[in-house]
Amino acid sequence: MLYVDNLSLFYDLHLALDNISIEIKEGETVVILGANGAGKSSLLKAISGVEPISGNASLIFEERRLNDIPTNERVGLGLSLVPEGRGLFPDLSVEENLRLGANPKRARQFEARNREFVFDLFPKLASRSKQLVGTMSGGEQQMVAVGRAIMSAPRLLMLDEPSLGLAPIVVLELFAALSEVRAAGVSMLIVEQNVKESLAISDRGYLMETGHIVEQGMAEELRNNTLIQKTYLGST
Amino acid sequence: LASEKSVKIGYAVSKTGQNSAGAGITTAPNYVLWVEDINAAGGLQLPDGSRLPIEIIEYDDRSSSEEVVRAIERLATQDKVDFILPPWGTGFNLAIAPLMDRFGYPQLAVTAVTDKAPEFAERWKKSFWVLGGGGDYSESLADVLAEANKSGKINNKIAVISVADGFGIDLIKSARPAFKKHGFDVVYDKTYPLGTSDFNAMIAEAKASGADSFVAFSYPPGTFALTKQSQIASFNPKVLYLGVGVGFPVYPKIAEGKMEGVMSLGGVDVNSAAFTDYAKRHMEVTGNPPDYWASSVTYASLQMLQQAIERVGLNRDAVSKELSSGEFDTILGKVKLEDNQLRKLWWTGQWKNGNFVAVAPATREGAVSPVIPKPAWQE
Amino acid sequence: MITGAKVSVAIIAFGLLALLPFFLEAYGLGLMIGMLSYVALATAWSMFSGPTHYISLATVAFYGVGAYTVAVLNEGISFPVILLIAVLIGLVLSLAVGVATLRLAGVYFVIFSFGLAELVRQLITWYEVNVTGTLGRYIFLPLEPQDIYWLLLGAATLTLIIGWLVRRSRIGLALRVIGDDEVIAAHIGINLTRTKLLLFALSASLITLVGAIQAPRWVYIEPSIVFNPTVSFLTVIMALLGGPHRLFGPLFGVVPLFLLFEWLSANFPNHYSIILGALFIAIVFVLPNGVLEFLDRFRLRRAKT
Amino acid sequence: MTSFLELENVAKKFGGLTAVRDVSFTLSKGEIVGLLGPNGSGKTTLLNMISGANKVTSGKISLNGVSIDSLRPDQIVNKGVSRTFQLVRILPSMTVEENVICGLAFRKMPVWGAKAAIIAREKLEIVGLKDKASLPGHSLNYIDSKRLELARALAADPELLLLDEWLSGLTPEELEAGIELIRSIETTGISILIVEHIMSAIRALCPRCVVMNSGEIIADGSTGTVLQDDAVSAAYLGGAPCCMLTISLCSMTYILL
Amino acid sequence: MTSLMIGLVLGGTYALAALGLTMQYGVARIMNLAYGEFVISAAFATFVLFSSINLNPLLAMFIVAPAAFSISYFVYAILMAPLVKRSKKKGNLENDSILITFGLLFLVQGILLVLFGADFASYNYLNIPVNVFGITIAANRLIAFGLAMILGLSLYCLVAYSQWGITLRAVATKPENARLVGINVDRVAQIAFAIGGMLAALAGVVISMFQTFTATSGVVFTMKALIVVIMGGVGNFMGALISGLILGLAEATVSTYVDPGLTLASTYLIFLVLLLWRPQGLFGKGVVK
Ligand SMILES: Nc1ncnc2c1ncn2[C@@H]1O[C@H](COP(=O)(O)OP(=O)(O)OP(=O)(O)O)[C@@H](O)[C@H]1O
Ligand SMILES: Nc1ncnc2c1ncn2[C@@H]1O[C@H](COP(=O)(O)OP(=O)(O)OP(=O)(O)O)[C@@H](O)[C@H]1O
Ligand SMILES: [Mg+2]
Ligand SMILES: [Mg+2]
Repeated sequence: MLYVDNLSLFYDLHLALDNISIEIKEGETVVILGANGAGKSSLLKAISGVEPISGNASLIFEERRLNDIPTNERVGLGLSLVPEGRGLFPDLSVEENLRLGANPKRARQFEARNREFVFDLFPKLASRSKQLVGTMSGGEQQMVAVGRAIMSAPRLLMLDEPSLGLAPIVVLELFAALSEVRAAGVSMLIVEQNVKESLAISDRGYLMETGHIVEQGMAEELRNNTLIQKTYLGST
Repeated sequence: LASEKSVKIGYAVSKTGQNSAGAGITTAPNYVLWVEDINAAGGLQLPDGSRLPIEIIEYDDRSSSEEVVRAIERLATQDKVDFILPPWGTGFNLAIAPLMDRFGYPQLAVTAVTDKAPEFAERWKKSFWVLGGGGDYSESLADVLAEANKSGKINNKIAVISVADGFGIDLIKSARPAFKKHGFDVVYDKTYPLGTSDFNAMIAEAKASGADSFVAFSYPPGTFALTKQSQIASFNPKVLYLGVGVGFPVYPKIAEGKMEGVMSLGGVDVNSAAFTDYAKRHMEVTGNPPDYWASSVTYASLQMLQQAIERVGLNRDAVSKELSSGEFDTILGKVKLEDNQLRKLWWTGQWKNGNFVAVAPATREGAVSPVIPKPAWQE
Repeated sequence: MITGAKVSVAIIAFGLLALLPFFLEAYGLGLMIGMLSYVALATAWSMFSGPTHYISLATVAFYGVGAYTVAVLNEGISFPVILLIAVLIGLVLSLAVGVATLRLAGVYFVIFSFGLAELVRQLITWYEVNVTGTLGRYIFLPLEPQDIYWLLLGAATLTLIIGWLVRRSRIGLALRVIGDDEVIAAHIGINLTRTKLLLFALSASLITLVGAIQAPRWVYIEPSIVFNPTVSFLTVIMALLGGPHRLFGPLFGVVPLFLLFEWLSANFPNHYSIILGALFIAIVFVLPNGVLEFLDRFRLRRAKT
Repeated sequence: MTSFLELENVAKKFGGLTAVRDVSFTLSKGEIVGLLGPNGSGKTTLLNMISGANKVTSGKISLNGVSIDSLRPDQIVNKGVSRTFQLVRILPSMTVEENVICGLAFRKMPVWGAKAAIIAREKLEIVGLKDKASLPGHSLNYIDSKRLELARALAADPELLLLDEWLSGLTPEELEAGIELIRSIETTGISILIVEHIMSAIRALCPRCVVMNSGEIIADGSTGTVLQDDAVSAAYLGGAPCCMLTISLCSMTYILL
Repeated sequence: MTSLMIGLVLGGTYALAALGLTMQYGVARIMNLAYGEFVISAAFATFVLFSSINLNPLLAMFIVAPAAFSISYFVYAILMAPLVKRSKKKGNLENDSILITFGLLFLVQGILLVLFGADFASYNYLNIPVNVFGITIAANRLIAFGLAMILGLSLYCLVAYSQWGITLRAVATKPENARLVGINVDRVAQIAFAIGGMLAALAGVVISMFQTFTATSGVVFTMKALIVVIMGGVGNFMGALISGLILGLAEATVSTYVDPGLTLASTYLIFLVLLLWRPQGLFGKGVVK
């Protein structure tokens, strides 16, 4: 479904991604692990088109070359991102933010169904639908961000640390919900520090270090990988 | 001097900014026309009978005092022009007066209406004030109104509004005692800020005041708005006197041809062949007719300069002396300055049969007697 | 940062400028007067608006008040005293205004400051018309252009020195923090109101001083002349173009723009607007970061090759 | 230990919404306390009121016995309270070092000039940002921004430090380092009020914690007891208190201790 | 009563003149200092159509408005789009747009000066009295009032409730995030700017029916419009409508009951007091922190 090959990304002179290649198959959920500053967010940004990438990369989504397609059209193709910092519209209400999620043409037909799903997932959003997002608590905003991405009926949902700032109980619910999303056949690319949870709902994973992929494998393998166990699962 | 090939004449007027409309109607076209007229005749004539063409240096003062001052400095010391024509506006003429004096240029201040003209002429010996002072216009108006009141055509109540800038204040300040002297009762007397575009409230008040005469010492945008809004409000006082703009060529269009009877400052003697000829050439050369107030005076002041040069040459001191003492033959007739001021002017005019004719001073030849009460707004 | 060489260059430059009136004729002097006044205005403006990003269009309010003070007081009091009084009036006015205004952010502040300038103008007009009954006022002071030039040179130098001091001081840093993020500013111990007010008043007082110094040049003063909003706009534009974040940025905006205006109005009096507009647009595209930054970059590139 | 920070019946309303109601608790000098609660329970709002970013609707907040609830944020900073923000705030146009210098320059006893640069480097070293001192603020990634925020807060020389989810988004390894860092700060005698959703961190750092729900305090006591509390589990932790997440993190905490 | 009527009608004009700017500044984030020049250009265009081929200004609207739309569309493409692109990194679109539209102001004004000179332009259309509740008002002013109401209310509803309106507001407040929900930010901004230009032109057409204008009178409209926009809250059409009416009413009331000399002062005073009371404008939404 998504092939990324030869992807490099520079911030001015700083090389944040160095020749990255990854692949996500139809219906697959893939997790990206890595320390802070490894380039995980940069990778998601590059795929979604928020940051420009070097010329020789190839980015292919469902047989379509993405390189020259702007971000907004990638969303239209079914590629949604919940970015670092959430990317919400603070001056708009919860309801309006969700409606904007369903802005792409292909998402409109599923709007009602997806909204129901989002409200099931985060009941709080239903009761706060008129509140301006900017006045919500950090965790509440995170719910809106995930909800909005779901509203866009993605084919590939990319989540950058979706559990950030959520209360433990909500984190559990979130992962339960994501596994439902997965069950619905949506492919996912997740960046998470909640390694155990995210591996539990993933098929495969990559491990990044300073702009490189250093390890990859099936979720099971990664879980048993000693390096990962040591640094990301906190067990010996 | 003999070696010169042309006479350099410079001026700065507002081509842009808030003053550009006024300058573009009254001042700049007359400069163009005058130069055209003279150069067509082979140039400025000098005492020896030779002619030198005029070379013009013009600047845009961008409606800023600082700019106009600098432009004059530039004309005087950089371009070293032979003569400098004045800018548009009372404030700007005053701003440059000390400079003109210092550099020794005669200043024929036209579009400057100030009651302090005698004082200024005294202070700056080479300055000439040729459009009168506010008092001249308002006293003349008071006379006209008094006459009508005496013959029972209007009651003794007046409603008056004035624009809050130097011009409007000058007029209203002298108008108040003048009206009072003639026994008038000023029942509505308000000042409005420059830039006001809606006069409906003031018109309504004036209408309710019971005054037969409505006087507005206004500027063109206000004059136009007052005209249109009075028509709509069917406000048709027996005397309707509006300020600058009534004499502008566009005025009939603005009034939709219903300007009959509207009074204002200035006016012309339409029977004077000199004026009609001038108006025709103005139209030909600049594409627009002259306005009925300051245009012809502007042109006349240029004629005075021209004739002074013809008599005494390019020496600026001599020209200044000649301007203050000589008599000149202009489109306004034969004129002579008194204490550096032109007094032979038309103070009050009125639209009559499609012309803005002069009605006061009534004693002067060419004056027409005013139509009071003003006919209704219909054509 | 500050070297002896730089100081001596500055002193020599100042000395040369001070001698200029002996070599220039009236027009050249007039040009310098106009330029210096905008240098002082734009530098004073940038002192507050540069770091805080509060774009003030109230320049002409203070400038006009300065000029008007001179017009009102010019008989009987000596000029230096008048200048002092003008500055004091500017100070009081700006403090009063600042208390109210500085709560506003962004464009709300921009337009508020514009409205303020107009309000001052309207109130003065109304007062003159209804209370004193004299709208236009005359200034007959025995001041020659070179006197005005020297005073303006002094004012511009003073402004630059103050600007330099502010920049080096904690309050300068505080302003930059405020410009970046007022929430952080408050939470690291900056008294927002006091800091902004102080600098706003300082900047406004200097602007008032410039207006007062320049007034005698015009002889006749009325509100529509001295409260001409163009002054505010030009100040902003020149400062922005030069680079309001740097001490000499405004200077580098004023000089070329001023000369450009002059050159255009002299050579193309009838097409001034069109050419100016087109050039202006071109400048914005060519110099995205202001003149000073452009020069810097140019120098860097030269140094590299 | 004497009471240092004291909140009495503090409440905050936003229009119709009561974000915090009737909150009272005290914090002793040198104490480190965790503040927990579901999303939207009013934790950040409470910090905002202590730091002066929000005015209290009613109630009293005092520090060292002096009332601070009517003071401006800058006055409160000068009373010795520093904070970080849940949504990181750094000065984007300044360098990392300048960001810290700003923390030094406006505190109660300001430091300025060359000395400030030295202290700034020290603070940056503490949070591990020394190498990035000359980078512009806007180029830092999320975690480094957080570190910088902490360095800036420390620069103000606080007696009380308010941390709003400062440890969120870290890998376990980094979390460990972060916890270590906070502990080292605590040992210098600074009191810390720490808002966090990461239980392992709370357990590791805070002997005592306060739990909020819907703007009210529902539990206050020793961390172990509070986290066993049924109400807390139901509202916050979700079902059984020892879910998978908590287990794994508990064990890590165990190692740390 | 009379002054109420006069004030409302006057206020309608102010509101009408401000609608386009609130679109351009509120959505496309272009602080358009040349806004008034757009208004005046449309006024001149109407004037020319009226005096050359005697075209009814109400019909001229259907020529002038689409023309203004396409011109603004291209102006955006040529002048603004590069700035927007450039400012993505540095975020100084406001400064840049002030500078560039300042240039544009001179350019347009210069062209108008060359084409039409400095003279006052005026024509008369529907300058006929209409009786409303016993008060006579010019028909052309009523049209201005009506148009302001219709446009203002419908734009308000559109922006507040339609999907398109939400899109507009998304672009207005967080353009950098809008693309994440599939919005083509540049295009939306461009269309918003063009619509703003069209609204400016509509105002110009209507105003030209009752007000004399010159090539240089654009600035006045820009400033009035800015004040109305700011007072109402940037990007809020209802705000623009209501603050326009408030200003009109204030002007008429002060003129009648206090002193015409204080009308403009009162306008500014109301504006200033209102802003101090509500720093984000009447209807501006503000999110703190
Ligand atoms: N806008 C930027 N300008 C310059 N450098 C940047 C920028 N954004 C990120 N970087 C740098 O690029 C590298 C990768 O950053 P990225 O945000 O992708 O890391 P990450 O793996 O997502 O880390 P985190 O877990 O902290 O979010 C980091 O070293 C970071 O400092
Ligand atoms: N400015 C505001 N206007 C209106 N409501 C607000 C405002 N600020 C906060 N709230 C509301 O107050 C409640 C408490 O918010 P707060 O930010 O304190 O929560 P929190 O406990 O920090 O949550 P989180 O763990 O998600 O950060 C929330 O419901 C939020 O929506
Ligand atoms: Mg990241
Ligand atoms: Mg919070």
